[in-house]
This record gives sequence, C-alpha cells and structure tokens, in this order.
Amino acid sequence: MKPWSLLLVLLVALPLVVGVVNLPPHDAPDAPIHTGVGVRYLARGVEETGNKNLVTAVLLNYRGFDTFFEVVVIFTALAAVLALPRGSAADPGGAPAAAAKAANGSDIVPVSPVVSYVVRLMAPFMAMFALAMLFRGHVTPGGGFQAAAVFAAIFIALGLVLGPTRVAELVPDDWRPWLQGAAPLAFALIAAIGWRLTGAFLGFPTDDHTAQEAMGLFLEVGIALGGGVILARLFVEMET
Amino acid sequence: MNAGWAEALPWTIVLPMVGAVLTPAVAARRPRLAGTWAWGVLLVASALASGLVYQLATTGPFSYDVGGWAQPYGIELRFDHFSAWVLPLLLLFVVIVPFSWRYLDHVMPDERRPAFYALLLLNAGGMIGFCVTGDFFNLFVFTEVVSLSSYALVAVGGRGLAAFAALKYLFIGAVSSLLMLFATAQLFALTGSLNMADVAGRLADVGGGPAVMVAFAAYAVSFMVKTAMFPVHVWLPDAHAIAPSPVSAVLSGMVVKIGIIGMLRVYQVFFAADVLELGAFNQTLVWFGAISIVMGAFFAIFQDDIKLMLAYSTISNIGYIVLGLGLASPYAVIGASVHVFNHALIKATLFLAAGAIIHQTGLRTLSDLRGIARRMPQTSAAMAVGAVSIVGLPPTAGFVCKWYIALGAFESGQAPFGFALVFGALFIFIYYVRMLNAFYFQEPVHDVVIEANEAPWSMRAPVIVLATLCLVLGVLGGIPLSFVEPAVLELLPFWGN
Amino acid sequence: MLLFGLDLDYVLVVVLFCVGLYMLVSKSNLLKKLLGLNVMETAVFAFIVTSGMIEGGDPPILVAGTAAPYASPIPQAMVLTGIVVAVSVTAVALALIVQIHAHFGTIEVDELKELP
Amino acid sequence: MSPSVGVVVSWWPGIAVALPLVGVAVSAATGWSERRRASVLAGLTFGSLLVALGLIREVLAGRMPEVHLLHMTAQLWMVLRVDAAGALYGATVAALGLLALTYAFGYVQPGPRRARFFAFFMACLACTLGVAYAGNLLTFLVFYEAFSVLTYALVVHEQTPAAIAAGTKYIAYILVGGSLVLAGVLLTFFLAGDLAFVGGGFLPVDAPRGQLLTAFWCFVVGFGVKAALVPLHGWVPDAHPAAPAPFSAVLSGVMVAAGAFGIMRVVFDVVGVGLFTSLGVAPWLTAIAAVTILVGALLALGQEDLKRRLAYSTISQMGYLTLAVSLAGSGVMAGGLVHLVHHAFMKGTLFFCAGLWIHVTGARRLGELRGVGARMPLTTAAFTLAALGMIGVPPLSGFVSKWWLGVGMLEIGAGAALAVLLAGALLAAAYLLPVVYAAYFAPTRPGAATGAGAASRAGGATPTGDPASRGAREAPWTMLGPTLAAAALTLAFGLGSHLRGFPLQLAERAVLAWFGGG
Repeated sequence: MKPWSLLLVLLVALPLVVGVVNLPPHDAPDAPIHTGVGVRYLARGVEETGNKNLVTAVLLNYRGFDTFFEVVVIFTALAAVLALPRGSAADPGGAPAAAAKAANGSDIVPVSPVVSYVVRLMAPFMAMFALAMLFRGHVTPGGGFQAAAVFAAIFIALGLVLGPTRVAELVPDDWRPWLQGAAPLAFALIAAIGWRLTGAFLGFPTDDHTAQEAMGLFLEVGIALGGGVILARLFVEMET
Repeated sequence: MNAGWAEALPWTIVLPMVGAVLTPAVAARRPRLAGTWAWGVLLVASALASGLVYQLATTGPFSYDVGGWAQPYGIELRFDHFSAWVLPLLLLFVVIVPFSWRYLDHVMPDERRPAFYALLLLNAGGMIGFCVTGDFFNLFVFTEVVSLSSYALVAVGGRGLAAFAALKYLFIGAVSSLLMLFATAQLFALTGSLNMADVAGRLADVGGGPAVMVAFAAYAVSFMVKTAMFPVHVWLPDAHAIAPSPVSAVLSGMVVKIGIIGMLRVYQVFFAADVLELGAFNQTLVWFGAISIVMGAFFAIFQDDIKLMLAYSTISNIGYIVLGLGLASPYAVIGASVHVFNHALIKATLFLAAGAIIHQTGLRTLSDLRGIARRMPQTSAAMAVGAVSIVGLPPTAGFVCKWYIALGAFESGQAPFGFALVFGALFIFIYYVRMLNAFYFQEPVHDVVIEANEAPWSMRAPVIVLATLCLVLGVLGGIPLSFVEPAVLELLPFWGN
Repeated sequence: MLLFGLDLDYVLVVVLFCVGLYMLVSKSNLLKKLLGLNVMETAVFAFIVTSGMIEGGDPPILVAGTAAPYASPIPQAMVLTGIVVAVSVTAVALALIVQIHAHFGTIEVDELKELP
Repeated sequence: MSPSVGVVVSWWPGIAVALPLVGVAVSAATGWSERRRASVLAGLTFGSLLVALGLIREVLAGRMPEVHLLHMTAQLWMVLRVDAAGALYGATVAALGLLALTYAFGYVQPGPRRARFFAFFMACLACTLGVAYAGNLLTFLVFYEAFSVLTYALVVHEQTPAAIAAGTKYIAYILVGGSLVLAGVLLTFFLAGDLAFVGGGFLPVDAPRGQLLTAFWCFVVGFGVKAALVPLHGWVPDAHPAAPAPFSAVLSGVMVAAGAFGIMRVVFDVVGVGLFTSLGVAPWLTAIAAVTILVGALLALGQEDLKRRLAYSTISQMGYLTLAVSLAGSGVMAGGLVHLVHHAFMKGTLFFCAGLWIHVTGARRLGELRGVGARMPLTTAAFTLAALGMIGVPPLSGFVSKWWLGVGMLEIGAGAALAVLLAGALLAAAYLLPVVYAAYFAPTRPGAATGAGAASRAGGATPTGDPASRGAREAPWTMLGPTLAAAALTLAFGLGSHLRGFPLQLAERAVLAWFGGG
C-alpha cells in the first residue's frame, strides 16, 4: 500500500514541478500577473469602487459575483450538515457505535474554571475586534469574512465553556433561517439594487461614493452575520 | 449593451440559489412545503432559461457583464450553444423533484426535507452557473457549489455506508477541484487574467511551453475525475448507487456532465489560443473513452443490485461521450454533445423507474425483483423503454447520438472505434436483457413482489413523462443536433490540430 | 528565491502539496486523510498568494504609508474565496466522519473495509 | 428502375403497418371479452392483408406508393416505399400473419400470458410489414431490429427453462447480427451519404474496396444470422421448438426470411448487381449458400423432435434464397423470390400441423406420431401436401419455385448449383417423407401418441384430446381452418403460378427493377 502511495505522489509531483518552475518568476515586476488585469485595479480601483483596500474592492466590486457564490458555498456546507442523518439522536446505530459513545461519554474533560473565566472575559473584546475588522475592512486588512471567523470563534469558545445548547439559544428559532442565509440574501438584495441603479446585475454606482460605501458595508455586515452564524451552527450541529 | 432575455442571465443562476437559501425559512412551519417550493423555484428558473435559449436561437451567443465592468475586468457570463444545456437540465430537475416528494417518505424524516431540497436547488444553480460562466475562477466556485451539494446528497439517505461512500467521493472530488484551482492559478500566473476569452488571447502571445501544457493537463485530469472516466471512476458506483434514487438521477445524469462541459470550455480556450499540439491528447481521450465503454459494461454485467448496475452503465456512456470528443470530427462531437443531454434523460428515466420499484418493494437486486413487471407494468415499461434507449436501438434517443459518434469515427478515419462503439452497445445490452428478463419473464420469488402495487402518481408520472421523452427525442432527434451544430463547427476549425 | 535555477518557493509549494497527497492516500485514519486534504489546499493557496507577490512590494491597500509597487490584489481575493470553500468542504467531511463514527464506531479505513 | 414505375404519395403502406399496431393496444386493453378481442384483432390483420393486396395492385399498375414516416435528423429519416419485391413479401407477411393469428386463438391457452402473446405478436407483425415496405436502409434497420427484439418475448412465451435458454441464445445471436447490420448501415451511409434503396444499388463504385467489402460482409453476416446461414444458424433449432406453434410458423415462414430478404435488398438495392459481381464476393456467397442447403438438410435428418426437424428444414430452404441471390441471374432470382413466398406457406402449414399434433395428442417426437394419420386425417393430409410441395413435386408451389431456380441456373450455366438444388430436394424428401410415413403407415403402438410423458412435454399447450380416445378427432376449426387454408394456398400457387397478381408475376417485376430491364 505505502510504496504505491509514494509512487502515485511522485507521479503527481513530477508534472506539477515541471509546471511551476516554468512559470514566469513571481517576484518580477514584469511578470504577467502584474501586467494583466491587476494593473487597472491598482490604477483605478480606489476611484471606481471607493475601497482603499483593493482586495476588498476585487472581492466585493470587480469580482463580487465570485464572492456571492462563495457565501453560497458556506451555506451549502450548512445545508449539507443539516441534511445528513443525525449521527446519534435518531438512531444509536448498532452496538459498536453505542460502545464508542459510552467510552466517549466517560472521557469528557470538565472545563477548567480558568479557561471558562478567560473566555467569558475575552468575549466582548473579541467581538469589538471583529466589529473593527468589519467596519474598517475597506481601508485596512479585514472585512466580512474575517469578522465572521472571529464571531464564530467567540461562539465556539463560549460553546466549549457553556455548552453548545446554551450558545444555540442565543439565536432565536424564528430568526435562524434568515440569519444563516444573511450573506447570500444580502448579495441578492444588493444585486437587485445595483441592477435598479446602474442597469447591471450587482453593479455599483461608480459616481456615488456614499451609495457605494453603503452597499459595500451592507454586504460586509451580511457576510459577517451570515458567515458567523453558519460557522457557529456547523459546530453546534456536529457537537449535538 | 445587454438586450432582451440576456438580462435574465445572472438571475437564472441566482434564483435557485436564493430559493435554496429561503427554503428553511419557507418550510420552517411545514417541512413538506419545501418540495413544492423547490419545484416552483425550478419552474420559474426553467422559464427564464427558456428565454435565454430563445435569445440564443434568435440572436446567437451573447454575454453579460456582471456588475457592468467591462471585460476582462469583471466577470463575464457567456451563453453559447453549449450553455444551452441549462434548459434541459432545469427541465429534468422539474421532473425529478416531484418524484422525490413521496420518495423521501422512506428515506428521511420530515424535518430534514428543507435542507435536502435546498441542496438540490444549490446543485441545480451551481450547474447553471458552471455552464454559463466565462471566467475560470468563477468556474471553480460553481464547481464547488455543485460538488459540495453532491457529496452531501449522496449521504442524506443512508447512514454509515452512505457516509463512507460520500466521503470517498468527497476526497477524490476535492483533490480534482484542487487540481482545477491549481490549473487556474497556473493560467493566471501565465497570463494575468481569468476571463476565458482574454486568457485565450494572452496565451497566444505567451506561446506554448511546459507550464501551459501542465495547466491544460491539470484541467483535463480534474474534469476526467469529475466525469468518472475509467481509470478515475472509482468514486462513482458506490456513491451513485447508495444515494436516494432522485439524487442518483441528478448525479448520474447531470452532475457528471459538468466534467464534459468543463472540458469543452477548456478546449474552447486552448483551441482559440492554438498553443498546444492536442492530437495526441485527443487520441488518449479516444482510447480512454473506448476502454470506459467496455469496462463500464463489463462491471455492470456482474452486478445484481439494479442501481449499481445503472451506475456502472453511466461509466460506459461517459465513455461514448469522451470517445466522441476525442474523435474530433464534426459528426462525432455533435453526437457527443447531444448525448450529454440524451444520456441524462435516459439515465433519469432508469434511476427514477428503479427508484419507484425500490420504493414500492424495498428490494433492489435483480434476483429479488423477478417478475415485478406484472405488478408494476407501467414502471417496468418505462424501465424497458429506458433500457432500449440507452442501448441505442432505433428510433430512441440513444440511437441518434451513437449513430453520429460512430459516423464520426468513420469520418475521422478511425473506423475500428466505430465498430467498437457499435459492439460496446451490444455489450451494454447484455445486462439490460438480464434486467428485463428478470422483470418480465421470470417467476416472482418474493412475496413483496407478488403483492407490490404501482407507485403513487407523483412518482409514476415523472417516470412516464421521461420514458415518453426518450422516444420523442429519438423521433425528433434532429432538433438538438441542429442546435449544437453551429457551436461545434465554430469549435472545430481549431480542433485536433 | 532561486536554487539551481529553480524557483524554490514554487517547488516548496509542490512539496507541501505532495506531503498532503501522501497523507491523503496512505493514511488509514479518515481524520488524517482530511488533514492531508487540508495541507494540499494550503499548498495551493500558498502557490496562488506567492504568484501575486512582487519584489519589495506593499499590500494592495492604497492608504498613507504604503507605496508602489503593490502586490496583485487578485490572488489574495482568490485565496480568500478558496479558504472559504476549503472550510466548507472540511465541515462537510467532518460531518460525514462523525456520521461514520456514530454508525461503525471507527474511522479507520482498514477496519471499515472489513466490516460489511 | 424501369421507367414505367412512378412514385406516388400514398398513406396505404403506413396504414398496413399501423393496423397491427392498433392491435397491440387492443391486446393490452383490459375488460374486453376474449371473443371481442379476437374478432377485432383478426379484423385488423385482415384489413392489413387487404391493404397489402391493394398495394400489389398498385405495383402491378406501375405505381410505387410512398409515405414518409418521420425525419429524425437530416441524415436519418424513415420512409415506406412499396416496390414489387416489397409488395410480394408484405402480402406474404400479412397473409401468413392472419392465418397464424387465427390459429393462435385456439392454440394459446387463456391466462395472464395470453394478452402478452397477442400484443407482441401484433407488434412483430407490424414491424415485419415495415421491413417489407421499408424504402431505405434506416427504415429497414429500425423495423428489423424492432421485430427481432420483440420476437424474444414470443420465444420465451412458455417461460420454461428450455424456452428461456432458447430465448437467451436467440437474443445473443440476433443482437450480434443486428449490430453488424448497424455497422454496415453506418459504413454505407459514410460511403454513399444516403440510404434510400435504388434498384441497381447506390454504393459508389469507386469507394475503397476494403470498405465496400467490410460493409458487404457486415450486412451478409448480420442478416445471415437471421437468415440462418450455416455457421450462424445456432439459434434456429432451439427457438422454433420453444416458441408456440403459430409463432413458429411465422418465425420460419416470414421472419427468418426477413434475413434473406435483407440480403436481397443489400445486394440488389444497395450494392447493385454490377458492383456485387465486380467485388468478387459472389462465389463465396454461393459456397455458403450451398453449405447451408446441404448441412441444414443433413442435420434435419437426424432430428427426432418434429419441430426441430422442421427448423433445420427452414435453414436448408433459406439457403436457396441466398443461393439465388449469389448467382445474380435474373431467372434464378425470380425463382428465389417466388420461393420466399411459397416456402412461407408450405412451412407455415408444416408448423401448423406440428402444432395441431402437439395440441391434440401431445406428440412432439417422430416416434409418437405413429398412426396419427388415421386419427387426424385432415391435418395429416395438409402436412403431406406441404411436405410434397417442399420436396418439389409438381404441381405444387414448391415445384414452381424450384423449376424457376433450376431453369435460371441452367441459363447462366451454374451446373454445380443445380446439383446442390437437386440434392437439397432429395434430402428434403428424406427428412419429410418419414414423417408422412410414420403418420399414415407405421404400426400403432398402444398409447404411444398419448403417453403421459408426451403430454407433459407439451408445456403450455395441454392436450385437449381424451387420451383413451382411439377414434378420429381433429382440432377445433379455428386451428384446423388456417392449416387447411395454408395448404390450399400451396396448391393454388402451384396451379395458378402464371396468373396475374400471383407471386411469379411480381417476382419478375422485382427482378426487372434489379437487373435493369434485362
């Protein structure tokens, strides 16, 4: 088994190495990557999108369509986890599973009071950091996704300390379907608004920076909320 | 800039996605509403897709610049004759979804239905996006939407084994997606662009070289894995057989085809750039296609489980399509392009009919299902029609495609492959004869079979509609053929240089 | 960085990719396989980000304190998308592994193959 | 094609094919009484026969009725066009079909499988008519494959292990053959760019010889499986005994002949006589035909089971058709085409009689037939008549066809072929006369014809006769009638062979089209 794996790996490695070493050197300023479409983004990105952080400009404006479906991908992951049979609750799944469960049940390590205290203490500060990333994303590194990750981290850390069910209760049942779909829905809404304003799907009015920023911010908030809720829910679903 | 139905292009992709996102909210109180909701969404999406095809037929291929950014700076959606595949794809979904309403009764508790239908909608939306996007990275994103929902759909019906099959599918699929991302990055590093047409133009300036070849090869391998050609097919049979039948129909009929569509897209770029000698590659496709036909049929013969048999038959049929592409002659490529759809239709017929039988009896092997035809005559007849079509007896839908592919083999001077194709069909018939024999001409051995009843109408109607279409599309086989012809002829001047 | 005329950064990325691939194909534990997949994903992301770098460049954030040349913003946006996709795939894979574990009580492929 | 023939658009060929298809729906209709269903089916088939006869009249009047069925693609379209050969074969199919259908009403036992039998029977009939009237290779192929596959259901009708085994063998042979035909059609289209039958052929003479030869042998081997050419005949002796007698009659009479008809179409309407001769394949085909005639007849001698013996006889007789084609002489070909028709009714009679014997006495084997002549005089008389016809005794129809074959061979100086023809006739006498002898003259062993073993071997057709009865007891008229009618046709075609509208005249017309006025 193992020698075959090694052979396979070598077989894959060889063409890949051939492929990458024949690329234009990556640090050179005249590499195609720096003379291609990126030139325009660097030259006119700020004026066209109002974003000083050009990564955000590419993400939300130039290639917003990618990002739309990127958030759809996370939603897909959630739908996937929700659609799967519940591992334990619905059906014990035979003797080996039951045995494994019993074994697991006994080795749960109780949460140390220190950890519990620190997590609860830090949670508000982490939330502030996330908010900062969210609202400063157009001028500094950061943005909706990063904020979502931190939000989710807070949820998960709290979940470890307080138990997943209590964290799950933070989001009311009625809101849950809307919150977990917040990101794609925000994109759809902005796409429609852009369509109305500029005549192009997901278009941003290039001459109106206020509208641009408002729309961008709306998207970031949607991504942060939706992404955070989904990531946290993935954890909760797998835990219970 | 954009006129008429072209405006609907992004909405056609977004509609199923948003529909999927809203499914849990819509069905929060009544989970069974999810099925109807999904169906409605797909109906509207099909209406939009019909508009797109109408636009294509009247004005030819058209583009949509998302966000209004001029090319190549934004993302371009391009609707050409190969993208037209979205309409039949959506229509098949429209037929398959009602089938799953009752089918799911035995498969999952009600509260998981919204998630299931959301996954189906995401899958459909992802495939639409995949077919119409004109941007390499966007292609990758849509691939992931389709793949991720497919992995999950495999596992929704079963427990451990289904999850294991799905995980196997996930690992192989994820590696192939990574190869695709790698190839995209490679092309980006070479050209500094992601727009397909723009990449083609810039590649022509870059010229050939090992890096370009590796990028092409990575795409090719990635798509071959997605389409489950013979040496990389290992993920397919278990995954397709263990999934709930409507899902099998979607996976086997449509999801594997994104490999083919993707291959065509990559071909379009590399032929336009004209930087690689692709004759040898085409020859490889021809051989792998021929081997897929034979090996798929060979494994299918030894299966007792009907769904496993149908899954192996998919490998055979993918072989036909790949063989047709590799032959690189107009007839063969036209035949292969149309078989992309016709196989989806036929395989959906077969999987849904098999699903109806499994739903009614709880049995799934040929030896258990002996004599089922007398208790479920309509479903069995649909199965027979599907079998005859997939073998390619005239005048069914399968015949037209195989005729064109075989003719293409003669046309390109590779007559042995034409004969291989004809006799491959024969090989395939062996296992369908086994199936029909068991259903029609053997005495029942199971009490369940003796007492079985026809499936409820919500399941029977889709099966009958699909079986009828198998015949209609044989008789009217010229319509799809003449539809893809311009696209193929546009592609072919650069073909197989 | 060049070594023997080869672009060492790129070669290291391929090495990382292959380490991941080796884990994926040779390990029997499903979790380890998944980690292998994650390593491969990381390798590809590293490749993309590396390709967008530029000699002496700043991050593409056009505020006071940064100056041209800037690294290309597109690879970074691509990688961000890629990471989200990778997280999603990992989540689904983990859910499946949990499912397998609940049902069979093991996540070793060797043992799973012998079960039914 | 002779200039006097004009194509006219006419729906009649389509109607001839469609009428039996309506019967498929009728057979599947539930809630009809058996009597009502039977009369409707018979009416439909009779209608089809009338149309077929009407088409003969059209053809004799110098018209060529044509109807386009459907255009699948620019290349693939289906058309029915009735020429002399097609009209002749079509009328034969319809007539024998009607006789066999009537016979089947009495023969096939009530039960769940009865409806299935009639549905598939009517479908087969429709498709065989389609083969007869096909105007291009694709149409021919579609109907040919369709009835070949549908036949499977009729071969396995009894669902006994033997029947299933025979069916499996059948379908394997036929599908390989069908695939070869398909390959041939593909290659033909590739070479000629068209598929429509043209008297004199349409394959380009200047095409690469290798490809022409490949196409030709694909067709001959493919159709040869159906036509039971000798190395390819394996399915015939198993399928015939397994199938119910009325279907055996149709199978032998017109469906095996469809293979030979296909070879005729290919040689005269696709390849063309000129190209056929210049390709140099004729001697090979002659040799195969000769081997088929002799080997088929010799193997028939050794068969104890009557239906098996008749099946081998079919193999031998089909050899005559191929022989006639291979000699490519106008006289011989006229004889061959006539023999196709005559053989259909003679073999039909023989199988009908065999079925009656099985039905009444359970006798399947030669030894069990002793004394049956006294108990079933009419049946045995019909059998005798048909057997004599098969041997070629004047003035029966078999004599007419063999006479024309023989005279045609002399015309073109094919002495060896004539010898084969005569040897075949002698062998026919050797394998058929013992049956007649056994029926009339062999000493009766008590209980031999009604033994329990024989009865159980009858399978689905349980003897209706009282085993103890020693007196004359014929089968019911629904079965005896068609048998006698077929026998009467054997006599009539012999006596009236020169009459207008009889097979010979049509055959001469067909040959005129193929050999270009010669």
